[in-house]
Amino acid sequence: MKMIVAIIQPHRLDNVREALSDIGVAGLTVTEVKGYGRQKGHTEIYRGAEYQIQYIPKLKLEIATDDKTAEQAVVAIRAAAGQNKIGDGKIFVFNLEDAIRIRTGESGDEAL
Amino acid sequence: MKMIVAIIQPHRLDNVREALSDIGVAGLTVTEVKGYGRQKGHTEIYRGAEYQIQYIPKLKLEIATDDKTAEQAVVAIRAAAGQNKIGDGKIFVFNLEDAIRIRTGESGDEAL
Amino acid sequence: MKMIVAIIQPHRLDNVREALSDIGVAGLTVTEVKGYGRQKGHTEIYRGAEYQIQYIPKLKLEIATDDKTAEQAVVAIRAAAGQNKIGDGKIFVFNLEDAIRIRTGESGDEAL
Amino acid sequence: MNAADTGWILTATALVLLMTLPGLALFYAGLVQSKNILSVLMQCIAVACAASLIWFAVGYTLAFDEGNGWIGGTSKLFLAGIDRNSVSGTLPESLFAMFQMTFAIITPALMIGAFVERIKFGAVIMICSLWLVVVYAPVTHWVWGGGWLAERGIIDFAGGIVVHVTAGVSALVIAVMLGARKGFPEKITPPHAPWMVMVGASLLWVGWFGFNAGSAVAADQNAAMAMIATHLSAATASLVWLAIEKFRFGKPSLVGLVTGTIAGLATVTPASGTVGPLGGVLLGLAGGLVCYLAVEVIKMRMRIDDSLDVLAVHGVGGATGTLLLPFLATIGYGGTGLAEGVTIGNQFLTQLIGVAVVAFWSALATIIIVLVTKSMIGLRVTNDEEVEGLDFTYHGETGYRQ
Amino acid sequence: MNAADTGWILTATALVLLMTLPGLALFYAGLVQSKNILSVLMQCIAVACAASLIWFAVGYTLAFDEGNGWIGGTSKLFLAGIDRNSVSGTLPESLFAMFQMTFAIITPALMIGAFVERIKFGAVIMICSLWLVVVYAPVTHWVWGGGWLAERGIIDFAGGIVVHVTAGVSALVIAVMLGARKGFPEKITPPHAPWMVMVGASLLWVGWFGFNAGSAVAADQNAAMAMIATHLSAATASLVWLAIEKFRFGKPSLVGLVTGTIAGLATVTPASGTVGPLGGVLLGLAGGLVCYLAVEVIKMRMRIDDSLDVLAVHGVGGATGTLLLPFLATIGYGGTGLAEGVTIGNQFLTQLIGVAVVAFWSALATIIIVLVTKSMIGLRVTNDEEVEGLDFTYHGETGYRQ
Amino acid sequence: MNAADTGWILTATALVLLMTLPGLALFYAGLVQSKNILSVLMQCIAVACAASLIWFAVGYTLAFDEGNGWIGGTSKLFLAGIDRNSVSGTLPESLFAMFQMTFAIITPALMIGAFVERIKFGAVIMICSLWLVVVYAPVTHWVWGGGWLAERGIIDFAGGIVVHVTAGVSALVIAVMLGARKGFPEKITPPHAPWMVMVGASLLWVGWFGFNAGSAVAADQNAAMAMIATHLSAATASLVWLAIEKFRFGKPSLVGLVTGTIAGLATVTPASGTVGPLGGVLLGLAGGLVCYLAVEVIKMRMRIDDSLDVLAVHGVGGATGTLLLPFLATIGYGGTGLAEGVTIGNQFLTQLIGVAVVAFWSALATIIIVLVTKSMIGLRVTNDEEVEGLDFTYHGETGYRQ
Ligand SMILES: Nc1ncnc2c1ncn2[C@@H]1O[C@H](COP(=O)(O)OP(=O)(O)O)[C@@H](O)[C@H]1O
Ligand SMILES: Nc1ncnc2c1ncn2[C@@H]1O[C@H](COP(=O)(O)OP(=O)(O)O)[C@@H](O)[C@H]1O
Ligand SMILES: Nc1ncnc2c1ncn2[C@@H]1O[C@H](COP(=O)(O)OP(=O)(O)O)[C@@H](O)[C@H]1O
Repeated sequence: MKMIVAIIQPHRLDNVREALSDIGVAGLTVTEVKGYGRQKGHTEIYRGAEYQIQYIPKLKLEIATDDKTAEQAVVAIRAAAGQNKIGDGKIFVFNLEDAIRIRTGESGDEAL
Repeated sequence: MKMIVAIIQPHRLDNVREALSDIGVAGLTVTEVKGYGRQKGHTEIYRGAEYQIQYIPKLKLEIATDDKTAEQAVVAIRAAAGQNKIGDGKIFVFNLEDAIRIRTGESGDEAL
Repeated sequence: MKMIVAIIQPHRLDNVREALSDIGVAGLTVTEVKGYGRQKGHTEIYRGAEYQIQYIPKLKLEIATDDKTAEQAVVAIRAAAGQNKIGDGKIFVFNLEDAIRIRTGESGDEAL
Repeated sequence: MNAADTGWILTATALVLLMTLPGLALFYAGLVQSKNILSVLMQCIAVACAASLIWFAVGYTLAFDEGNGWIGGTSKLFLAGIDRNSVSGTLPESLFAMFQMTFAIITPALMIGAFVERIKFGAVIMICSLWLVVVYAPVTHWVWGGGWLAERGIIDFAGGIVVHVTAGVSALVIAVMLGARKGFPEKITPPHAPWMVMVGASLLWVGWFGFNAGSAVAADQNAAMAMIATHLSAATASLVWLAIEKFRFGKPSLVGLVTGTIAGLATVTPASGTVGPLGGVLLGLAGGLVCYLAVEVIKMRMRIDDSLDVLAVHGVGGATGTLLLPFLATIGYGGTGLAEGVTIGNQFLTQLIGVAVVAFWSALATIIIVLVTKSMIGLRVTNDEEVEGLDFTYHGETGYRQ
Repeated sequence: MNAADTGWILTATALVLLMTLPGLALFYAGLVQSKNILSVLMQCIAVACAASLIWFAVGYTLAFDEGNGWIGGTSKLFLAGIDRNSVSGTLPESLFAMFQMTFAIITPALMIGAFVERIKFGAVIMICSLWLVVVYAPVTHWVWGGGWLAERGIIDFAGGIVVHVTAGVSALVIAVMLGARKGFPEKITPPHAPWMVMVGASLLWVGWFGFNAGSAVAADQNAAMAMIATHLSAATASLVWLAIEKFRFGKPSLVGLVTGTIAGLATVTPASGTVGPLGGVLLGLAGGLVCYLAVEVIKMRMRIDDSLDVLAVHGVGGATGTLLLPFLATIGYGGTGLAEGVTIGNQFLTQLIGVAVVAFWSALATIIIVLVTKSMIGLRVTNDEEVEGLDFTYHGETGYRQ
Repeated sequence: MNAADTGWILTATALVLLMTLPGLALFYAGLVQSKNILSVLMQCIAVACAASLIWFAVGYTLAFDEGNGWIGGTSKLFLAGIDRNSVSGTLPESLFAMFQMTFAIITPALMIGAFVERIKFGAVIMICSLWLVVVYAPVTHWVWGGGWLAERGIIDFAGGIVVHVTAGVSALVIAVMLGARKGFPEKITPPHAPWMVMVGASLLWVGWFGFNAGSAVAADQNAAMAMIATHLSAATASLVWLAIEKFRFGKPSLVGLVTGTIAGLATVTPASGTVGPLGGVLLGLAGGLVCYLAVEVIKMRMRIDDSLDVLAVHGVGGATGTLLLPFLATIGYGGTGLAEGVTIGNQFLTQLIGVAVVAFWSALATIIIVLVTKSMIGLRVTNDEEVEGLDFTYHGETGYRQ
């Protein structure tokens, strides 16, 4: 199994989620994060003073899938999250050794 | 070493933590996340209009353990977090290549 | 590639980020987390009653790097985050199978 | 000049300002998404400032200077001629102008609720400024400035027509011309801070004592009766809303209850000088029910994105009170009854004409104002700006940084 | 009728409403967990609305209509007979009834602090409604309505007995019968928003000027003296609390300081018409110390979950002021002294009887009210509801969505 | 004694307390980082309490008891001799002392803005307490207590010199002696809650009606004129700030607009008894511009960390109004003009002397106060404490726990 971690622009969340359900990915976990990268943060001005906001709000999605779905998922996320702007984000893929559904104790692919 | 990632219902946190210390797991990291899965989110009604809240507050626990403790930990978490309700959550197990305690520089199992 | 996950004291963030850019690590993702470990949480007193705050605010940094940079990064983080106090935090290293830059589709090291 | 009346109206003026700043601002800000909280607060306070200067420059004279039946004169432009000895009734005229200024502040600010989260900041200022001159000032003259409706004997003690019907109708027009928020109605997100909505509503409630009891422009039994009628209407309408939600959904909500509060306050406003305590309770009953239905009809049935229900709560409430007043003037104790020789029927007709003509004029003038604004600076923010939120895109700020 | 007095009491009425909405509501809401913030705000405003209608229907007449020593008459049910010419002292009677209504609003609302985070919403409304009729109205009659305690010459200027002792004692009774919050005392979580507690306390402080100085029912030197005594007591008690925390824990807390503020305000309330500035300071000293100890005793020693310390701060404070008043009436300048021929001893005895009998009656009646409520709709939410939080389980809303 | 005046000043007193609690406290708290919100609220309310007791003990007598040209007498220590019959003008003296107490509360509290986020709590209390006795009380005597500046015919209706120049100048001195916040200016973090800043500013605006119109110590045309001039100045300065930001940065900010509001209010304060509506507008224009520039100069050019711009907004605003007043006394309608036979030149000179001498004395005395405090308890928190935040390190609390 794989764990796909995607850092995306907050307002692309619904797009991505729909794209994922289209390929049959039912669940995911979302975390509010702040990102630092190529994209320059914006500046805010208070009483004439400039403040550089370097950390940009992003959403981190964690999606556990079986091996074959993983690739589709990556493609789907890219398509749904991409606006071809700096700051669109990144996708990271990890090997997931095991998954257990707490309620039933099912493990492996059935747990997803 | 393993990194165990558990998505649980927020109010089960204390149960789980106690269950873990019983098996000698001292540390963990908690993140507030929002989950999307089988469990249908609730609806809220404002001025007669229904709002579907699809993302449900969950807690994500990250627990680094040595290989042998890992299995007990998974069992312990299941027992402590499970209420046999949809939405109880999931446990994910990753391989952890290395761990370092910043303060001392110890690495590997001693770092946990 | 490696994914380095560091749990640090919130006020060390800028130090760490500078240390990382010095070794050419451009991007990272920050998450506000709460930690439980050796460090005892503080107590707060309201109207004479003591409240034990067990979960301590920490920051979790996720940094994807290529294999060779990874080691320097760990060293840099330790140096920048360490105050040799309990609670300084921990660094976890994972194997990262793949990384994709959403905007361009580049993958592997170029995506970082 | 009467010092006791002066003291009370100085106080009432502070209370009515409190209604807008921060009362109404918080009431509205809590109902939007967190990414737009500052834009709503900004719109409220900027409109308040602009309205103050416009009232000083032209509003007061157009509304209260002697003129013809349709519009006041211009002898008091920039409050010309008002010195320390000028009086209006038992008050220094400077105080009367100031008290009325706080009404001229809150009325356009009320409209903001209809177009939040998607309108250009500049458009808000331009629309509200023009509106104050073209709609509010003349209508105030008609009803309170000795104009044709005053002549006809219309009763609008504290502004059911002048404030709530004008703002409510115009708000709806603007909402329609501007278009709904992205994703309306399915994908709208719920109020980001119900607690803030309640705080705003509470301050509106307290401030409304200055609004209604202050409209007696004296510290007397009429002010006292207005206060108790106002309070009982607010309490009743709140409980009506609570009961409806309890029976329909099982869970009475805080946002629902305080929406009822505002409905009750808007409904009693025109009648608060005419009815007694029992009349206040009955108005609260009526206002709570009618406004609840109005929200249903406008948002659910007609699917118009009058985002924070300005017409449904304020406009409909104000109209309801205005039209019911003839029937309640003699109910229970403490009412004033109607003027010598005026039948309930006559009075009702007058009230009806007032509501209808004012609603018509508000709608017509607002259409023109919006068209002009649109052609000059445009109305709506871009899709990206709406998605990112107006706080940063229009004001360069972040609402919460904890 | 006196216009100046009328103007001041119109103002005072607005200030006392501000104490509850949003003052007390915020003070309490900031002290609970974030998952219960809306439920507390909802309980405060819903009780305020219900109390208003009950006061209109039966409360006022039972408290202030002529009756016997124990209860008022019924000739003013639904404020019957109160028209625009009715006066009460130098005020329009409608205003007196309205001013008193704001007291009838805050008193039951004070009790909410004792049973937050675990009580059914319906039970709050039912208990507070019955309580207003069975406890508050009669006691008000005894003390302010010409009842037996008034006959006996008791002194309770603004409600140390009528408001604080009744609410404090009854609150404790309810807390005991309801049971403690899950995990009390070890696992209770700290206040979720100390800043909100401070804002609520500040508004209570400002509003208390209307409460105490308004109780002079005139714009005169007694109102003025009441205001300064009230203010100095609040300031002193705040610093007492600060000092205690500084010496005991090293860190003076904001929640602690403002708790002292409320203790000082509750303590001076009954005496604010009798003492001068120095008396106010001394009452603040006493109130700060005694209430601090009371919190210790009730929460730590007796382990009773009077969650937000209603008895310890309000009840004990009000009683302390009531009992100290005879001794402070002539201290320093500005005090009124005691009535012709009344010794400190006599007065103290009267005060003591008042506190004791009222406390007894409040406890007894509340026990019955709670038993009735329990049998009819139950008191306590389920364990799961308590864990999930009342905001969503009872009101279907979320407090913060940022 | 005049009941109408008494009623209005009772109200005005409540309004001025509202300015500090919670107005100013929220205004400042929203501007700091979230880890310091409670420390700012705590400093404001603790200073308010301490100032109240000091005013009661020594402040009032030193300021208003008959004395020489430089300082008042001591016959009214602890308000000795003030009983229920004492009057001051048309007010009970107890009320006058109480009204003035609220000024003695807000003035030192204003200074807090200059040294937030890095000063020891004890130092705040000590500095503000000494300052009240050494700077505020004497200067009040000079200007309002019949002292040498009063003799010279200085005009400072509501405290441009007494309140704003003293607080502004002293605040800067303290900021300089304390040193800048860690990372100033590059790495300072932006206001954590602009919405809270706006709420605070709104309450300051409303309360300022009590501050300026209350300074007429009567419910008359002068109070009325002061209120409208005050309001128009606030509205104008707000729009000036909005316009500047719009043209300079493209995005007008909420924090900017409300900073303009406060600048306008501070500027009109000394002149609010002298000018008419037009004068208010002109003062708002001047105040908005001058204060905006002052922020630039002090923060950007001089790089002094007067953190929340106390001197730039309050001190400079108050001085501007004080110096412009002679020129505006006869502009438009409603002004009082200058005293018989006083030329604009003379008056300006008097005003200038007042500002200069008071600024000098404030600076000098503050330097000594700060040195004393530093030697006794130290000024600045440790680096670690500053990094962790004062809420927990000094008060053991957490501001937000959602
Ligand atoms: N090396 C990295 N490790 C972890 N997260 C990263 C890394 N680089 C970028 N990110 C995350 O991806 C987000 C987008 O990256 P950025 O460089 O800004 O844009 P892009 O990837 O489109 O060039 C960043 O805000 C950050 O959260
Ligand atoms: N495929 C997945 N990848 C990542 N997280 C998931 C996935 N499926 C479920 N989750 C997380 O687990 C939580 C519980 O899953 P859910 O399907 O709701 O209940 P259950 O697992 O008991 O059937 C979800 O809220 C989500 O946070
Ligand atoms: N076994 C673990 N798994 C996951 N996170 C941990 C673990 N142990 C510690 N942590 C995280 O590291 C932080 C610091 O660890 P702690 O034991 O407090 O200090 P130190 O590592 O310096 O001894 C903790 O707050 C927690 O967030």
